[in-house]
Amino acid sequence: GSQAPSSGGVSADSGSGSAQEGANGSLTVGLLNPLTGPFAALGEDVNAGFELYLDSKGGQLSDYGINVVKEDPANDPGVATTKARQLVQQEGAGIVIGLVNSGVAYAVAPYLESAGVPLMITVAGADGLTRTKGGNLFRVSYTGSQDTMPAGDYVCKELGLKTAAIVGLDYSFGWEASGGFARTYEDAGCKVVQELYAPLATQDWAPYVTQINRDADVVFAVTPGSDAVRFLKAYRGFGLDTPIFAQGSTTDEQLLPTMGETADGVMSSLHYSPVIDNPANKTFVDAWTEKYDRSTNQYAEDGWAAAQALEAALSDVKGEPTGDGITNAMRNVSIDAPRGALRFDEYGQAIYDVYMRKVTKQDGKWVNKVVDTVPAVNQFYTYDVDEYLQFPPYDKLKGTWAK
Amino acid sequence: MVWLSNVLNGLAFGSLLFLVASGLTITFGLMRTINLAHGAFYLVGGYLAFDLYVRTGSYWLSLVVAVVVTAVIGMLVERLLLHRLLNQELPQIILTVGVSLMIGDLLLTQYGGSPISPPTPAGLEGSMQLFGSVIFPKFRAFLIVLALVLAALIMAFLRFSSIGAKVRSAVDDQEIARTIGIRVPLIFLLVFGAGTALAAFAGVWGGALTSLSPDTGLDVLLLALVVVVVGGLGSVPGALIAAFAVGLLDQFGKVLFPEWSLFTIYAPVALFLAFRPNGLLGKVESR
Amino acid sequence: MNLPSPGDHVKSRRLRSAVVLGVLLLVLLALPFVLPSFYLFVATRILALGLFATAFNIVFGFGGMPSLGHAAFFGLGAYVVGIASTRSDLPFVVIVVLTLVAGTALGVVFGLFNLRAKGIYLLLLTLALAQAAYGLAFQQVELTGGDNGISGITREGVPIPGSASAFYWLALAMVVVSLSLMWAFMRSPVGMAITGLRESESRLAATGYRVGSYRVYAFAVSGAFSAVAGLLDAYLLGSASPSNMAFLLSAEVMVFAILGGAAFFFGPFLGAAVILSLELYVSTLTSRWTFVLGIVYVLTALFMSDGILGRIAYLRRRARRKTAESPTRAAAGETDVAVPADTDDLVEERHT
Amino acid sequence: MLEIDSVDTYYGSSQILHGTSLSVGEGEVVGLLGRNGMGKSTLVHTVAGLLKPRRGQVTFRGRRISSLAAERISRLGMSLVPQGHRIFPSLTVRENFRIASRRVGDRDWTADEVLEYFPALRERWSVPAGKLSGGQQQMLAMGRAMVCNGKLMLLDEPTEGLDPQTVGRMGEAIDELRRRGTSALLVEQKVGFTLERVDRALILSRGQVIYETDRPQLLRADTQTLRRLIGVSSAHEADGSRAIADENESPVG
Amino acid sequence: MTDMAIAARGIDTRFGSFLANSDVTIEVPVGERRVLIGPNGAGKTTLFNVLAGQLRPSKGSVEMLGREVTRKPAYQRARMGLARTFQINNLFDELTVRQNIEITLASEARSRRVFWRDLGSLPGIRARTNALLTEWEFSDLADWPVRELAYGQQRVMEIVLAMSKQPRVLLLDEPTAGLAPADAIRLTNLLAALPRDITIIMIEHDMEVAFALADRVTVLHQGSVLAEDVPGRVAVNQEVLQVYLGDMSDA
Ligand SMILES: Nc1ncnc2c1ncn2[C@@H]1O[C@H](COP(=O)(O)OP(=O)(O)OP(=O)(O)O)[C@@H](O)[C@H]1O
Ligand SMILES: Nc1ncnc2c1ncn2[C@@H]1O[C@H](COP(=O)(O)OP(=O)(O)OP(=O)(O)O)[C@@H](O)[C@H]1O
Ligand SMILES: [Mg+2]
Ligand SMILES: [Mg+2]
Repeated sequence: GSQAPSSGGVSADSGSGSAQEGANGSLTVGLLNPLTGPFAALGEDVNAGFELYLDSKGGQLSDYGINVVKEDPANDPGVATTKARQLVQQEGAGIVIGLVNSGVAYAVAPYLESAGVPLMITVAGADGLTRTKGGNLFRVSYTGSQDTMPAGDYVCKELGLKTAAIVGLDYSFGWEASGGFARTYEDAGCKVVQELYAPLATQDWAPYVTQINRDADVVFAVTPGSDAVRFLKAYRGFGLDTPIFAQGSTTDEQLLPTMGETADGVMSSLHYSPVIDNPANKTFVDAWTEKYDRSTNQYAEDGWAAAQALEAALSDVKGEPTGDGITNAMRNVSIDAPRGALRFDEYGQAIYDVYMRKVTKQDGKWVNKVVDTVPAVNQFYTYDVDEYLQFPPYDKLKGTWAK
Repeated sequence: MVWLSNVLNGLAFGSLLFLVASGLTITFGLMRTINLAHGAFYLVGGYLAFDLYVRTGSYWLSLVVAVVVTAVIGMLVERLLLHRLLNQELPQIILTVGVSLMIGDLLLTQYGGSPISPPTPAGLEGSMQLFGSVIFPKFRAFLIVLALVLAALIMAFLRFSSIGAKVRSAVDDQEIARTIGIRVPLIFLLVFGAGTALAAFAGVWGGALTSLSPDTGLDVLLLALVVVVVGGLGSVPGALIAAFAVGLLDQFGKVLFPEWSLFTIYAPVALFLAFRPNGLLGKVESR
Repeated sequence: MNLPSPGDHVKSRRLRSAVVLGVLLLVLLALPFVLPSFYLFVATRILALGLFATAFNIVFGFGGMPSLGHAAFFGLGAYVVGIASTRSDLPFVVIVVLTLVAGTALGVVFGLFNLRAKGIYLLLLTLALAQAAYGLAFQQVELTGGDNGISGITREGVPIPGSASAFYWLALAMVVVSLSLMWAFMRSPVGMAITGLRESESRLAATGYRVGSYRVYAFAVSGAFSAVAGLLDAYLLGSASPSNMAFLLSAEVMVFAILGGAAFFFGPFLGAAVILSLELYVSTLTSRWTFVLGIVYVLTALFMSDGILGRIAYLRRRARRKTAESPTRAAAGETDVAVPADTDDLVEERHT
Repeated sequence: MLEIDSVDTYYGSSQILHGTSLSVGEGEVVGLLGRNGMGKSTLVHTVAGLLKPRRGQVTFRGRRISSLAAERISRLGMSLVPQGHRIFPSLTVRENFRIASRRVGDRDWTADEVLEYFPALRERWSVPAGKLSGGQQQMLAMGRAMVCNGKLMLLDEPTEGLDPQTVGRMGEAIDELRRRGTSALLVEQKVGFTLERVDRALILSRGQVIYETDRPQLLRADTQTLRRLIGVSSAHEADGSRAIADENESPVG
Repeated sequence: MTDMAIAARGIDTRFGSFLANSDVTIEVPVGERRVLIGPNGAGKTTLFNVLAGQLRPSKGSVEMLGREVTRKPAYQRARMGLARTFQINNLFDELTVRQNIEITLASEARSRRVFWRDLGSLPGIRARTNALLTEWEFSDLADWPVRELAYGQQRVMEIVLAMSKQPRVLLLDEPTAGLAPADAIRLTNLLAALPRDITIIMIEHDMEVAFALADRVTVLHQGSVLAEDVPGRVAVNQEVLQVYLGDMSDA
């Protein structure tokens, strides 16, 4: 059966219909999310989340008519830069929302900065994207290490698992997420005993799975996307039984139905779970399940929250929604998103609650049950900002934790 | 004992590579038809079988139907499109890239971008103990056997039927092949069908070993290309040896030099081909 | 001695080609005055990738060596810019020279690896080399920024920085110069010998050419100009990343060449322009643009296997002949054969 | 057996055959001579179905074949010895025979019989044909056509590159073919060799048959005109080789 | 001995277990016309490949114009003045007749590495090409791809290319095969008229041509030299008649 969102189709006039005009004016929003390639499922969900919120508001946010234009960055910085320019220069986008691949985000951001158009990132996770104050870049989604730093503390102190083996994907997100975990884990007095990094899209995980140190108390995994499926399959196939704690994307709701049994009991940390119990999430989940026959997930929520944040910013903008106007308003945004309270720090990075979750079967479905919450986590966690910024970046620390 | 488990894993992964490559040794090695849509047919087989399995619950029925349907699709592609491009390698490249783009996109719209994980057939789940300490999944052990059996079958077929020679004759000189009465279009149709059937077959098993998503087609295609070419075009034993070699290289490379994981296949392959430009068992192109 | 001169029709043909090229150049020069800035950006990108495709074709269409690893050169050029311009303030000219040197050097490496491999083996060998280069770019994080690439490449140091039009003109100038150099190169003895590689290496050797050297020359020259294309692209986009080295780009440049006409000097450039425009256009119409692209590829292969220029040359020949019936060759897939005497240089210069 | 009726064949825009007509009767061996580039191979390819005539008809055993695919024509009983070493280089000698051999009746050629004529091939039985010497390839091309067991044999310069002894064997093979009732169209440059064993001889020039002589004339050795037409004087024409003579005599080409 | 154009001594050439040349010694003084005959498969072409550098012998040595060249590849021997034709046509098929000749002419030391000038504009090349085209009656076909020439015309092209560089040693592998008798005669006369300082080694099955041209004849049989002598004596050598002419020997 079809699992894909039925949105998509003709991009130019999908979403809320063409040429929306609200009482306060109108704004063209460029959605720059992948619709093809390995991240298509993520991009589709972000778009779907955004449009769902917009639809729930009748196509208007704070009385601004919103015109949505979607373009596909095709997972390629060259194409993405072209598309960003097209959105701004041809379609007149006043804000660009999206981006999954961090390399693409790095390539696109300087242009939007120079064009004075705000950029709201919804998935791309590189830590370094939100390290300059006062720019026009915002991110509702996580940084590579933001959601895993609380996990290090939690696994060491709360779960009492004293030694960890890290299994990560061998690229910047893998290093950052692992590094975030490793830093707080070791600072809490526990020990990383092994680090294994596998290339993206590793077809056969056996070489890595069989190397895992079986004496470790816990395996910390950063294997988002289809690698998660293959990793867990090999992990179970080779009969390993060390508990797994993962960066939340590894047990994303997009993957859970596919992973099934193999994900049973995997714990993870993330800023969202569909089973969070609050009114905003209820609204979101209800709207979503009415339209799609599958669970919400972080990507859909990122899209939804981005729309909410935009709405909040626009309510502060008086008159013509200029780039500067939106940027300035966005800095003060504080909303109740499905994930809980959300606001931005000086660097444009979202501050939100992080949830400790465990894959469990509920009513015949696999879900990420929330077992604990760490409130108001920012991208520097509990570290002093200035001190933190002196640390070498995590991608330089790869391989040093286990020493 | 660690090395034993590494060897077994390398062989198992190599077996999967051989399954994928077996279809390519036929279409690519024998027919010299550059079929860059092989990865797409792999996916079609895997997805179809998965879909059918979800609907019917019968593993083997799904397998057979998926393989047959994919073969028919492949034959349609051959007859309607590829056949006009016999011996024109460059247009073949474009055409098959085009076909795989289309198939990839259809799969994306039909099944979404999230990965699927076709089931392991009944009886092959779980793992077994070897020599006391080595745990090895049954399914992987079965794959090794399957690859060997398949290799033997294909070799026997090529040896005892003249169809392989007929195909190669048409590749050598299509005009003259026709003048000795070889029905080139028919033979190419059947052989291409066999190639896509093998791709689909590999898709079902490969999907169960790893997983499938619309973008795995490319990864699989590249690895299969490596195997076929390193083995020597058209040589089934060559492909088998190359598949195992690549599987072992991959396994040990990732264990011994994890820092260089992206090199462990391609750099040695480049070196190898620089010194043996006709692959392992490839024949020197005459003329 | 009675030096034979080219026949009058040849002269007029040359003249007409020169006029066509001149007009084309004028139009290209005037583009910034008429195009909105976005399309100027796209045009600049087409220049860069068109240059890449033309350079690629030295090895591919002329040398007969189907490289599936040319993105390595393009990416190398981009990284040279990325590293040099973000870590030093070398003048533009020096960066260009560095790029040429790096591209040539990598070309020599490719050439040496490919001294003997042919056809499909060469296809895979070049692919493997490029994948290894990709692996290096991906994993040498210190130097290349890993998967995040290098961003924030500015055009300081570039003559007249800042203005998009100025950069377009700069790119145009570099492309025109590069194309002229390659054109001249391909007509020189070395270039002709490279064409001879495609036809018969044993004949070439028996004639007194050292075959291996010419393979290396072909890769070196092609690599140098491919790297320049990468340089232009990096300056234009302001970033360099591993996807500049990815397999898909290598495959795409091959499609450019075939679609435009790999047998013609200008074919690949045309192919790049067509595909890039098409991608841009179709992707604004539908999010299923990969499907549409697939259809385009299939149609190209079926009906334009000699490329657009090949098709044009064929149609012209037919129109000129004015015999109503179509030529009949039973040999499957064989298209009409060219009799080079009667069409324009631009379209007709086969491999020279 | 074979009827070629005012056939026009083109390569692209250049016309090679201009209303060419000729026929080969049941059991007859017809020789076709002519200088290089006159269209002999083009004619042979047109008959074999590798080229389609733009005008005119080719009739074979009562069927119009000019629009049939080459493999259909072959299966009607036509076999071809192509010019220019067009064996299948990547197939072994054995495989070359194996894929060609077709049995239709009891007077068929088997590979063994063929090897009687060309024993050199036996020694190279499992070598890829591309590695054979030029002469061996020519023998293979002939042998391959023989085991096809057609009713009509198209021979395009079958003796090229053969040593004199093998030329002799080739002649015997052709004689034996005729004895078994196979018709043949023999394209040759070796005039003596041709005239020795054909029923009729024709000369093709610029795609047209410009001269024809029949068996009685050949027997009367009245072949002066013919020899003159292809530019050979009769003086040194004993064993099928050529003589040093004045080339300017030739009106052809 | 420096006055040998070609001296190959004790040549063995092995293909796997098959010995195509076995202890072949052939010494051809400068200016001689040597004809190589022998049954099909005797190893003549293989020997040519060894002499021209396409194959490296398993044993033995090759000298050319007084220099040891056994390990020198084909292109170096070509540069020393050796030219050859191929028994099986081997031309730049897609290129025109003119381009085939131009590339061949440009292989001279002073042109070969030129990458900044048009090939046709190099001194002498266009003129010499035109002269060759006229001499060999290819002017009308100059702009045709050689693939589209008739077989016999391609055979002539083989010879044109070999002769165009004014070689000092010319290896011709069955140059008259496939030529119409008239052209074969013309070619033979032409070869006979070549200056005597060009050494010619020629493989030929046509006895008329062979004996008309040869100073000496070498007979190869099953990979070894069976006889070497002046034509008159080879023609009556019983052993040669036996293996080479077979039942045709009475002719
Ligand atoms: N593939 C081709 N494309 C275009 N023209 C061709 C092609 N093949 C042959 N021709 C032309 O057709 C004419 C006749 O060629 P054909 O091969 O039929 O001659 P032929 O009589 O067999 O000569 P030969 O004795 O040399 O074999 C020649 O002028 C030749 O140039
Ligand atoms: N590359 C090869 N591999 C294996 N055998 C070969 C190879 N080349 C030649 N031979 C064999 O070596 C022998 C000599 O071949 P060669 O081509 O030298 O003969 P030739 O004297 O030129 O004969 P012809 O008169 O038929 O041209 C033949 O039996 C041939 O089959
Ligand atoms: Mg002919
Ligand atoms: Mg020979």
